[in-house]
Amino acid sequence: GGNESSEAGGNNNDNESNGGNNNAGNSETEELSGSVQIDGSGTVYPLLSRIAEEYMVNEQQGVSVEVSRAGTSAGMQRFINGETDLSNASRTIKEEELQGLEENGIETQEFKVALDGMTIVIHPDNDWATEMTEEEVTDLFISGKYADDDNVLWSDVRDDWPDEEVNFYGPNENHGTYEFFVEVLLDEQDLVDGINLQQDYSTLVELVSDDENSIGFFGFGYYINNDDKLGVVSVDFGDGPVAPSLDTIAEDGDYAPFTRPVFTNLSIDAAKEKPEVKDFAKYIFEVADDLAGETGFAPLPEEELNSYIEEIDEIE
Amino acid sequence: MAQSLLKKKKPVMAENKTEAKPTVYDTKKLNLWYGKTHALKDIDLEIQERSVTAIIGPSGCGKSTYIKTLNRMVEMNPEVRTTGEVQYRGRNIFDRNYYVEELRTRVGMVFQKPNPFPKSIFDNVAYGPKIHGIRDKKILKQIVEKSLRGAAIWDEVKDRLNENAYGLSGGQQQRLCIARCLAVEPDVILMDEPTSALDPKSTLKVEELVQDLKKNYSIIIVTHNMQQAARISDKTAFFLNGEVVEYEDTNLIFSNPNDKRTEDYITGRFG
Amino acid sequence: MAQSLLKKKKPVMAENKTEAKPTVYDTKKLNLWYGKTHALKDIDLEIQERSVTAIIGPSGCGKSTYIKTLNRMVEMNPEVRTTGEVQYRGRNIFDRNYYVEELRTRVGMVFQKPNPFPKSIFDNVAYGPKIHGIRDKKILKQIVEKSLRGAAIWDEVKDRLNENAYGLSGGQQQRLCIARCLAVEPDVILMDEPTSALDPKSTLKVEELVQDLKKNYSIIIVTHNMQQAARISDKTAFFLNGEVVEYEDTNLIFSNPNDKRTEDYITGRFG
Amino acid sequence: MQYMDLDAVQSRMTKRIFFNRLSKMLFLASAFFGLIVLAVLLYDVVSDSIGWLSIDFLTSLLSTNPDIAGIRGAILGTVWLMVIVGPVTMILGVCTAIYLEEYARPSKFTTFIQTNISNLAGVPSIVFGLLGLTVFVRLFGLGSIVLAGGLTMSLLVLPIVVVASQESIRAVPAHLREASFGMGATKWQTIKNVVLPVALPGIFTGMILAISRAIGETAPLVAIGIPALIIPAPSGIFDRFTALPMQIYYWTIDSVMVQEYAYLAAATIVVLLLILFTLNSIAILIRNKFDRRY
Amino acid sequence: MSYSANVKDMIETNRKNSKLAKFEKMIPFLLFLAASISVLTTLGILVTLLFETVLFFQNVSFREFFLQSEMRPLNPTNPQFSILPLLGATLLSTGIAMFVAVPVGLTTAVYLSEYATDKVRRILKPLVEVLAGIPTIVYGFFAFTFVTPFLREFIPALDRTNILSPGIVMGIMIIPIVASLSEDAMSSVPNSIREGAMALGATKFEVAFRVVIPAAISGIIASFVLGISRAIGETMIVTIASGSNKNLTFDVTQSMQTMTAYIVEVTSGDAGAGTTAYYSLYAVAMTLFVFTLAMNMFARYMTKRFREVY
Ligand SMILES: Nc1ncnc2c1ncn2[C@@H]1O[C@H](COP(=O)(O)OP(=O)(O)OP(=O)(O)O)[C@@H](O)[C@H]1O
Ligand SMILES: Nc1ncnc2c1ncn2[C@@H]1O[C@H](COP(=O)(O)OP(=O)(O)OP(=O)(O)O)[C@@H](O)[C@H]1O
Ligand SMILES: [Mg+2]
Ligand SMILES: [Mg+2]
Repeated sequence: GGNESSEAGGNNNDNESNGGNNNAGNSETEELSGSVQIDGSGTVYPLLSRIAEEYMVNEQQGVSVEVSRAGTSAGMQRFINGETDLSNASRTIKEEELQGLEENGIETQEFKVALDGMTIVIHPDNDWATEMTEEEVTDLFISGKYADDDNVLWSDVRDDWPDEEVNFYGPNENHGTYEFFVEVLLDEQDLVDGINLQQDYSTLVELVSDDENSIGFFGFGYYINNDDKLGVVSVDFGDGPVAPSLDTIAEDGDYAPFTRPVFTNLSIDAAKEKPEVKDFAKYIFEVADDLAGETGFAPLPEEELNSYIEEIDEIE
Repeated sequence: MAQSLLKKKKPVMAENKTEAKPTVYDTKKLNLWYGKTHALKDIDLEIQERSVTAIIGPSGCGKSTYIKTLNRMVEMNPEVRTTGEVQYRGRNIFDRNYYVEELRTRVGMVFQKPNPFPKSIFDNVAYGPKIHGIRDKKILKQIVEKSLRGAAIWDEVKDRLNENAYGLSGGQQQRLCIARCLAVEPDVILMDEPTSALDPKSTLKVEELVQDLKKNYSIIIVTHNMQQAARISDKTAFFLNGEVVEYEDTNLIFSNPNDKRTEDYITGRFG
Repeated sequence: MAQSLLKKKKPVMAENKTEAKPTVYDTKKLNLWYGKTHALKDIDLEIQERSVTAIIGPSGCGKSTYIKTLNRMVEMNPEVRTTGEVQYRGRNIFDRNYYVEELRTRVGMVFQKPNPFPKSIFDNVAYGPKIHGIRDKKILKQIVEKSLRGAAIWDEVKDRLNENAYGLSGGQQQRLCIARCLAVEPDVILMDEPTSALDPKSTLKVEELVQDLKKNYSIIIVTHNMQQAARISDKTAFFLNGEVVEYEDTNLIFSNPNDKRTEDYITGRFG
Repeated sequence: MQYMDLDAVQSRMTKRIFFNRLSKMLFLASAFFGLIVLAVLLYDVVSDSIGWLSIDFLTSLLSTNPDIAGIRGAILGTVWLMVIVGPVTMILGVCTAIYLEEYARPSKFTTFIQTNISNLAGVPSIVFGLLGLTVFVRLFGLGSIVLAGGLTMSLLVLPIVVVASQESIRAVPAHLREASFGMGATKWQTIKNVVLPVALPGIFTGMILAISRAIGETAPLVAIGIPALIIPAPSGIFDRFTALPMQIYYWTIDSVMVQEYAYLAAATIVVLLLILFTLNSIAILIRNKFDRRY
Repeated sequence: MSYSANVKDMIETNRKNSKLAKFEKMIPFLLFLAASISVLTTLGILVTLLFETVLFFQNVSFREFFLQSEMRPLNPTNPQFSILPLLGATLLSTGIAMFVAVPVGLTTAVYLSEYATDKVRRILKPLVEVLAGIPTIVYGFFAFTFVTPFLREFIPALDRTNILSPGIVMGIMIIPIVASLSEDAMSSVPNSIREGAMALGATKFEVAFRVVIPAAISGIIASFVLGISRAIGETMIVTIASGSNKNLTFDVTQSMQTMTAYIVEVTSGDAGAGTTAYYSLYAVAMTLFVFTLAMNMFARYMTKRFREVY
């Protein structure tokens, strides 16, 4: 373990110093203090916590940015109650949530922060299912598509694949990832029965990496940090199989159909009242493209990020 | 029976007395129950100032109960009920307006087992004055010295006032407890078998001390030891089954008891 | 001194006996220490079959210690050390190959305080047979009945065999404990003041029982009660300070003790 | 009639005695089982922590980068938490104990309080967490700050202090009380000057047990919502915070993203256990030192 | 001495000026307030749980909660709320824990009370009790990073998160509760009873198992019940090491979610306040509370009973 860690550490350090250089230009701004409260999606958490740390270390030592990860909905609930300044989400804000915000007189703005690729993972020794078409992937997860009792065999998908039963895995309903997968990719059709849904990603990673006949879906970040234990399915969206990577899941990349943006919602009121919130919100988009990749996300195009910064700047 | 006997004797007794000292305690028809146990029955006793009054009687006759009634310590048992009156210096101690704390400040008590606080010797003696609001260090020092001298233990402890009282021997502890009593300058000192846990030498010291103290204090002492009662007391009350069988000058009671039961007890026929 | 006395007497004693019964226990130069306390000193005693042997002596003289040595219960105290020999039926009980469990199966014991198990009467009696592997319900029932009859308590408990033994009176409990002993058909029964916790009526019953039992068992009984020893035993050993002062036929020892100390004890001059 | 067959008894005897010896060894092994597991556990965490536990680790602030991450914030969070738990449980616990032992008359209500306290001791800590979340965090609007966490923990460990204090007050000999009353001291003076000083060692032991429990409890903190990333160390009871067990929790579940977090968790566990063992040694010392009879 | 005439007077004046009397009168009241905090705590727990539980049962029927078998609180299309999978997992983990703790704890108690010398007992007992003082988060970490991988060497089918390993670790945590309380109960069986059995030729084993244990049984059962109630309420070990599958199954190699772990998941999870899923956490907590309360009362009752035996 020791070797790996020092490697990882080395990478991090490099990136950090890059980040530091990048931001050097902004450092003439005034000293701020206070705190920024962030809650929401656990998927977005790694990215936002990196940014927060970067901000606190290199930008504004006086500000405490506190990041929680109660989950998209629970975070949104706190956001509606006015307890937080920013709320991370792995999906767009819902109608009811907007209503709640309105009732409480909280004005908000939703921003994309980065892009996440829905990664289809398999056992590393699985050498047959490394390439699948988009339809095969979605059908595999839809109840009743391949087998009425949902006891799907690999050979049901393609004849030359083994006669063994496929075991399904995924994050549970607690996660925005689940919502995106079912609502967007599966078009709200039922998931196969018997799919093993987990709250905890470490469990999921282990489950998939322990089971030769596993197939699962989760965010690219969880895959890339465990790529020694997991295999990945390259998905054919019509132009040949594409493996998810930071390049392919980028905006308009080849993996785009399975790519989703992750968001953060800014309380405009908080940004108006607390300069540190506004400053940090801007900072997010200043460094997002550098830090996204490090945490397993593809960055948004620079123009888009810059336009966000301008938007926030206009808040008075 | 004993009751009626006593009533007959009381006036006689008063006549017998040559030098009538003022009364400190006047007990009138005192009855006391522990729940259903009738522990004291129609007690009538007058106790005189600056003298030693001994209370004797077999185990369970109510000696401790009576003496603890005099400073109302007996009420620490919530089951206790009393009727009758105990006048201390002319005031009924059961009076609603009479705070027990006030009574107990005037009436000190020494127990069977020496019970110093687990504090320094100094703090043990200073405890009383302190809880009564005396904070001045210099005055406290004077009080402590005077009280320890009064209890005839000053010379033994003067160099170790800050040591824990539990380092003292049993006899020293008991005298320390007496000193603790003296520190608040009480009027009466109640002693419940103060020497029964002590060796003969310490007992002698405490007995001498009691003789000495009666110059300034009224002392009521419960004892199992007839010889002790005879040696140190001026008057003796003999209790039996919660009643006062006989109350008389000590020399009279031991030389010529009026009641058969007193005689039987004194001569060791029971108890 | 006592030691030498005893040695002199032993041959004499043997001559005195008319009917010499076989020996169950032969104690030879037994010494026992609790840590540093020397509790038994050079004990020599021969105990005969189918008779009652009483052991008397003042408190602390080592009676219990001796009797508990005979079934090695004394070893439950890890501080105990012994020297010398105790032969039971010709075999040294301290022998490494002699399992205490085996010894104790042959040698039953009844204690001062009745100590039934907190189980039913039936289970109390059946306990011994059960641990020795007897499972057959019918046989167990027979054993229980026979033992309870043997302990003269059958009639009193036959209708409540399944009730808890703690519902019995003290005397009944003690006889139940005897029944429990009998159930494993022992050879010897040791009794350590079996009646001292009982009222006179129960005592009488147990005494009668002992008389009855000696037809089939060898009984060794420790007692504080001289009358009891005189009433029920065939031979009596007088212990003092861990030594056997005198060991003699009971009628001899009570009518005409050889040793001054025995006489003093028997006549109540000490102890 | 003879029921006991001596030969049968004899032959069973060997078996029974062998069985007894065997079970004695088994039972001894079983008594050591727990200790062996304890040793394995300690070995496991200590060996995982080697290379990660250092002065820097103790004094650095939290970071998402395992190489520079430290637990200064978590340590201070735990310390501040105890700044609340200590006095609050001490005051409430001792007062409750004094009330029950010295003032309350035996009544149905007193019995009810007593039963209630021993029942509270058995309520799962996560339920206390929900109470804290609802009452302190939401109802009082404190948010998940040290104060809210501390009060929640205080309620959780209160029964420990109450029971220990009660026992130790009960153990104060009556004759000391009598001596004080005999001097004309009031009830409160007696309690303050005589009973409490004598009962103090026992109360302290109870306090240390309570604090140890509070230091290690995680579930209530999870329930009241401690931020996963909070870098500045708290500097008061109104600050948001993280605590040692929370840090262990987050690092353990996040080790899926960054494997090194598992080592950080192990290092933090070593720190936590060291604190607990120290506290318990102090408790034992106090108990031995003051185990005096009056 | 100069002051001496004054001590009496000093005391007298101090008494008259003393504000103590008034203060003294307030003390019992103040102490009573402190004592009532514990009652308020219970009340607070009840009210907290009750309110939301009632709201929950307005949306979900008792039947569904207690009799059906699916737990899918956040399922967007067809949410289901049955406590049975959680209850099953709780009972299963508790069962495993007791499967470890009862034999080990009881035999440890037997060893300590029947075989060990005084000295050994005095050293061994506190050492065993150390196990009870280790924070549960540490046990969780241990179960997750050590016990599970270790068990997987022997049981390849064991999932990375499963109910077996936390169950075992919980059992280890409970050993001291069972051992210590059982030992207390067994030591209070009078020695005379032991001697009675020994004198019949019983081995120590037979004395322990046929006399002492039956005699101390209510105390021993009380220790089991307290152990069970600890296991039921244990949170962090299962949260970390048993995962979050909400399937009703008895396959201990699988991931399962206990009631406590469910509460953790929902409080730190995705259910928005005001949704049925959010209220379900209180319904589960209420069930848990009632469960452990009943257990504790039962243990108290058993302990009381065993005190009265001899
Ligand atoms: N706390 C109590 N509750 C009930 N009865 C009590 C209590 N204290 C004493 N008694 C009863 O009151 C009677 C008198 O007891 P007391 O202690 O006054 O006797 P005593 O003369 O001091 O005996 P001793 O010489 O043994 O100290 C006895 O019958 C005793 O049983
Ligand atoms: N467990 C022990 N540890 C140390 N010394 C002991 C122990 N038991 C007994 N003794 C000592 O051994 C001596 C003999 O004791 P033992 O109990 O045999 O006397 P006893 O004759 O049965 O007295 P009693 O009539 O009082 O029952 C005594 O001096 C006693 O103090
Ligand atoms: Mg008395
Ligand atoms: Mg004896």
